[in-house]
Amino acid sequence: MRSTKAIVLFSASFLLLACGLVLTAAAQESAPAPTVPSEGPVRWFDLQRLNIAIVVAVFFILVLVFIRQAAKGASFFIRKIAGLDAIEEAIGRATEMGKPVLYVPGIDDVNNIQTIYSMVILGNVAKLVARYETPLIVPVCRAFVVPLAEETVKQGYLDAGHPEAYNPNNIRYLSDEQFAFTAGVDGIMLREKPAANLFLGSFFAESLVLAETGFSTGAIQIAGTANIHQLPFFVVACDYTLIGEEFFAATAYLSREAKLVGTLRGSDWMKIILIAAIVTGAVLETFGVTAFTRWFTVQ
Amino acid sequence: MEKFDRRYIFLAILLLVLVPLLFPLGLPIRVSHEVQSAYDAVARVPDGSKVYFAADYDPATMPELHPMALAALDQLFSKNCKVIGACLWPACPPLLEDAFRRIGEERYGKKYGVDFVNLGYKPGNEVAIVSVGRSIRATFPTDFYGTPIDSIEVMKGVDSITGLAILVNISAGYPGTKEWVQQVQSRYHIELVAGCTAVSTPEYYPYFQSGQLVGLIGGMAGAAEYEKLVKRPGTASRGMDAQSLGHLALIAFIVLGNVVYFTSKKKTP
Amino acid sequence: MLPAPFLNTMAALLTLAVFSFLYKDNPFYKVAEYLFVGVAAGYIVALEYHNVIVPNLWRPLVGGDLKLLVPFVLGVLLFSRFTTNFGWLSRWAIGLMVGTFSGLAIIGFAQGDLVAQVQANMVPLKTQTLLGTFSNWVIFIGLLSSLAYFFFSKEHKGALGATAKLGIWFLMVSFGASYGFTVMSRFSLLIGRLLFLLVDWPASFGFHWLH
Amino acid sequence: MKKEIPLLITAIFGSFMIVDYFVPHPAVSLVGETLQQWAIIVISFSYVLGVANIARINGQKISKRSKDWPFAVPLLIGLAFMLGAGIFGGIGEGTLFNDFFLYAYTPMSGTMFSLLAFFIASAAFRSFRVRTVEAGLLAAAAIIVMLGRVPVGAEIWDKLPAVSDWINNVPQMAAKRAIMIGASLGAISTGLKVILGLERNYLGGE
Repeated sequence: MRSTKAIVLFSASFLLLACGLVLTAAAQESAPAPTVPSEGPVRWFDLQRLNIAIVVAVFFILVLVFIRQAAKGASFFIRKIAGLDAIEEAIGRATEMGKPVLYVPGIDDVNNIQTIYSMVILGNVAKLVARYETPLIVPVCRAFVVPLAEETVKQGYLDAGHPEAYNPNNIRYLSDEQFAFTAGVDGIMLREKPAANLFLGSFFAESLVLAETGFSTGAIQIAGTANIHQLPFFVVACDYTLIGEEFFAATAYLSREAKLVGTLRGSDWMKIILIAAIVTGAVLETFGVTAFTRWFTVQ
Repeated sequence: MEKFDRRYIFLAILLLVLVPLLFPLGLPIRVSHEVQSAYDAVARVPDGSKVYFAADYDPATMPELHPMALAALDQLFSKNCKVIGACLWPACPPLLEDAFRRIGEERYGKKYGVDFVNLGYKPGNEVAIVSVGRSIRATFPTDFYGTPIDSIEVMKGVDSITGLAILVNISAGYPGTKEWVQQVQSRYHIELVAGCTAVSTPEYYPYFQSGQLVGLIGGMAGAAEYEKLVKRPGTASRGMDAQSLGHLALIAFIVLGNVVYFTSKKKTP
Repeated sequence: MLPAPFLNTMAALLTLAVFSFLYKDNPFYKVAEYLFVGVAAGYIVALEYHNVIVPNLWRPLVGGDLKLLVPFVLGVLLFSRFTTNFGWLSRWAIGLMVGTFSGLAIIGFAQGDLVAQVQANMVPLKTQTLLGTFSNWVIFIGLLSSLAYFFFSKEHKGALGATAKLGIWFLMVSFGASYGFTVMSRFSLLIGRLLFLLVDWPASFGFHWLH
Repeated sequence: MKKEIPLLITAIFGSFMIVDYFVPHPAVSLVGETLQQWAIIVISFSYVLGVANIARINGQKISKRSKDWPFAVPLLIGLAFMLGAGIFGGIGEGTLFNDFFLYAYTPMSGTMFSLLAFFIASAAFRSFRVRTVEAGLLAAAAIIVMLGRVPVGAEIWDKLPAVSDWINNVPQMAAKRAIMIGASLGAISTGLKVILGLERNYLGGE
C-alpha cells in the first residue's frame, strides 16, 4: 500500500512541476519580461516567482506528508550510519582500557540546532557507557547548555538501568570564550587521557586544536558537524567524521523521532526530483533546448 | 609524538613569515579569472554612478579584507562613482571610516556627504539585508554620525538598492556574501561583486559559476591580485612572499609528519 | 584623541600578551583574553545605542510613530529572562525573531541556494572546447555523485554504493581545497600582526625603518 | 499563554516574510517593511541582553570568588569603560571610544586569531595523517590548491595556478554545490517546522 501512495505523491509533484512550466512559459510569453517588478495593474502574485513557489510547495508537501506518516507509526528505512558503529567501537575500546570517554557537544549555544541534535547522540553514548561504569566527561562551553547536558546524560544512565553510576561533576562548564574553552579541553585530554574523544556539534576554528591534541594522546577520535569549513580538519585527524547531513541523519537514526525521520525522507525524495530535473535540463541543454532550464530562472 | 615540543614548529613558522617581510622576494603575482571578472565588472559601471559598498568585516579579518576594501574604493573613486557604504558587522564602521579617509579624502580629494557616505552599522543580519534591498532610507534613517539621511546630498533620490549601479560586498563570514546573494542579488536585481576571506572562498564558487556573483576576490591572494589590477601595491602584495613560504612550510610539515608516522608505525607494534 | 605613540604601544603590549600564549598559558594572556571579552561587549552595546536604539527607535517614537511601541515593549520583555518566574514573557520577542529568520531563511535558501544552483548545474554536456565539455561532465557527475552520498533511504550498495563512493571522493577534493584556503587565511592574520609590530608601532614614534 | 502566543507570533512573522516575497502588492510590501523594522529593533535589544548576561555572570564570579575570578575584574572594567566612553563620548573618529577600538580591541582580536597560523602548522605535522584513499585525495587537493594560490607555485610549474583554478572552479565547486543543496533542504524544512510550531525547542530550551 505504501509504495502506491508514494508513486501517487511522486507523480502529483511532478505534474505540479510540469503545469508550472506551462503556466510560466505562457506568462513569460504574454507579459514582457520586466527586469524590475513593473508598476502595472496590482498583481496578487508575482508570476515570475511561480517556479520558486512550486519547488517550495512540493518540498513542503513531501516533508509534511512523511512526518504525518512517521507520526502514525510508519517505519522508514534509514541506512546504517558508519559513524555510529565507530562510536560504539570507540566506547568498547575505552571500557577495555578502563579509560574515560570524552564527549564535546560543540561550542555553540542552545539556539543552534546542532547543539540540540548533539544531545540526542550524547544520550545514546550515556546509555552505552552506563553499562560498563566507564566515566563520561562532557566539557561545555555555554552556560545554557549545562542543564541540557546534565539532563540528557542522567536520562541515558537511567535508561540503561544504572542511575547510580551517573556522576554530575563530569559535566564541566569550562568557559564561554572559544580559546579558553579549547585550552580547558586540551588540559582534560592530557591529564585524564580519555581513550575515546567524541566531537559532535557546532565547531569553529578551535576544531583543529582539539583534534591535534586528541591525536597526540593516541585516543580514537570521532567527529561530526554541519559546519562545512571545519570538516577538513576533523577528516585528517579523526578516525571517522560525520559529514554535514550525515550528522543530522545520525540523530534521526538514533531518535526515530517522527519529525526527524519524516524530514529525512522528504529531503531524500526531493533530491530524487532535483536529480531528475538536473539530468533532464542537462540533456535538453546538450541538444540546445533551453526552455526547461529557463523555467528555473530566479527573478 | 607527544613528547615532541610543538614550540619548535611555532618558532619555524615565525621565522618563515618574518624573513620575507624584512627581505621581500618580490615574486610576481598572477591574476586569476575570478578576480579579473571582479575588476571588469566594476570597470563596466558607468562613471559617476551611485554604488552600494557593503562592508561586513572586523579587525580580526583586516589583514585579508582591508586591502580589498581599499583597492575596490580606489577603482570606484577613480571612476568618480558615488559610494554609499554601510556595515552589518558591529566592529566595521571605524574600518570603513578609515578606508574612506585614506582613499576618498586623501587620495582622490572626495568630500563626505557629497561623494560618499558611511551609514554605520545595523543589526538584524538577513532582516537588515532584505530591508536594505527594499529601502536603504528606511533601514538607515541616519548616517554613522547621526546626521539624518535627508540632509545628505549623495543619498538624494536613493531608496531601493535596485536603483544603484552595483553592489560590492567585502565579507568576513555571517552575515555576508551568502546572505547578500540569498536576500538581495536576484530579488532586487543588482550585480554583486564579492570580496571575502580565503576561508569562505571555496563555498562561493557555486555562486560565481551560476553568475549570482560577477566577481570573486578570495583572501590575501585575491587582494594582492586586485591591488595589481588597480596598480596600487599595498599590504596584501607585500604579504604574498610570506604566504609563499608559509604554504611551503605547511606542505613540508604534512609530508614530514606522514613520513615520521609511517616509518615509526613499522617499528612500534 | 590620545597621542599615537601611547596608543600604539598599548596595542603592541596587548599583541605580545596574546602571543605569549604560544609559549605557555600565563596570567598576561588571561588578562588580555578577559579584557578583550569585556571591551567587545561594551563596544557592541554602545554601537547598538548610537546606530539602532536612537535613530531607528527613540527619535521616530518621540516623533509620533507610535507603532514602534510594539518592538520597544517586546525588546524590554526580553529582560524578563533575569526574573525567576516571568522568564516566559521573553518568549514573545524570541518568537518574533525566530519567526522572521525562519521565513527569510526559507526564501533565501529556496531561491538563492536551491533553485538557482539546480539551474546552474543544467550544463550542456557537449561544448565547443574539449576542456569545456570535460569540465561540464565533471560538474554534472560530481554533483550527482555527491548528492548520492547524502542519500539515506537506501543502503549504499551496488550502483548507489559506487556512486556514493565517487561522491565522497569529490567531497574530499573539496575539503582539500578548503584546507588550502584556510591556511592562507590563518597566515594572513599572522602577517597582519607582524606588519603592525614591525612597521606601524615604530612609525608611531616617527621611526620609519622599513619601506 | 506561555507557549501559544509566541508560537502564534512566530507563525505570523514567518509566513509574512514568505508572502512578502511572492505578493508584490504595495500594501503587503509596506507591512513587510514594518515587521522587518520591528525585528531589527528587537534583535538590537537581544544584543544588549547578551552583554547584560556577560556582566551578570562575571559579577557573580567575583562575588562568589569562583575559579579565575580575579580575571573577571579587567573584563568588567573594559566593559564599563567602552560602554561609558561610547554612549557619552560618541563613537566617531577622534573619540576615546574609537581610540580604544582601534588600539585595544583590534590588536587583541587580530592576534587571538593569528595564533591559529601556529596551531594549523603544528596540527599539520602532528595529526594530518594520510591513512585512507579519501585522506590522500584531500591531501593532494590541499597541496595543489595551496601552491596554486601563492606566487611561488607558478615558479615551481607555470601551469600550477591553472590546475589549481580548475580544481576550485570545477570538482570542488560541484561538491560544494551538493552540500549547499543538501543544506538548503535542511534549512527550508527547519524553517517550515518552526513556523508551523512543529519545532519548539527554541521555546523549551531557552
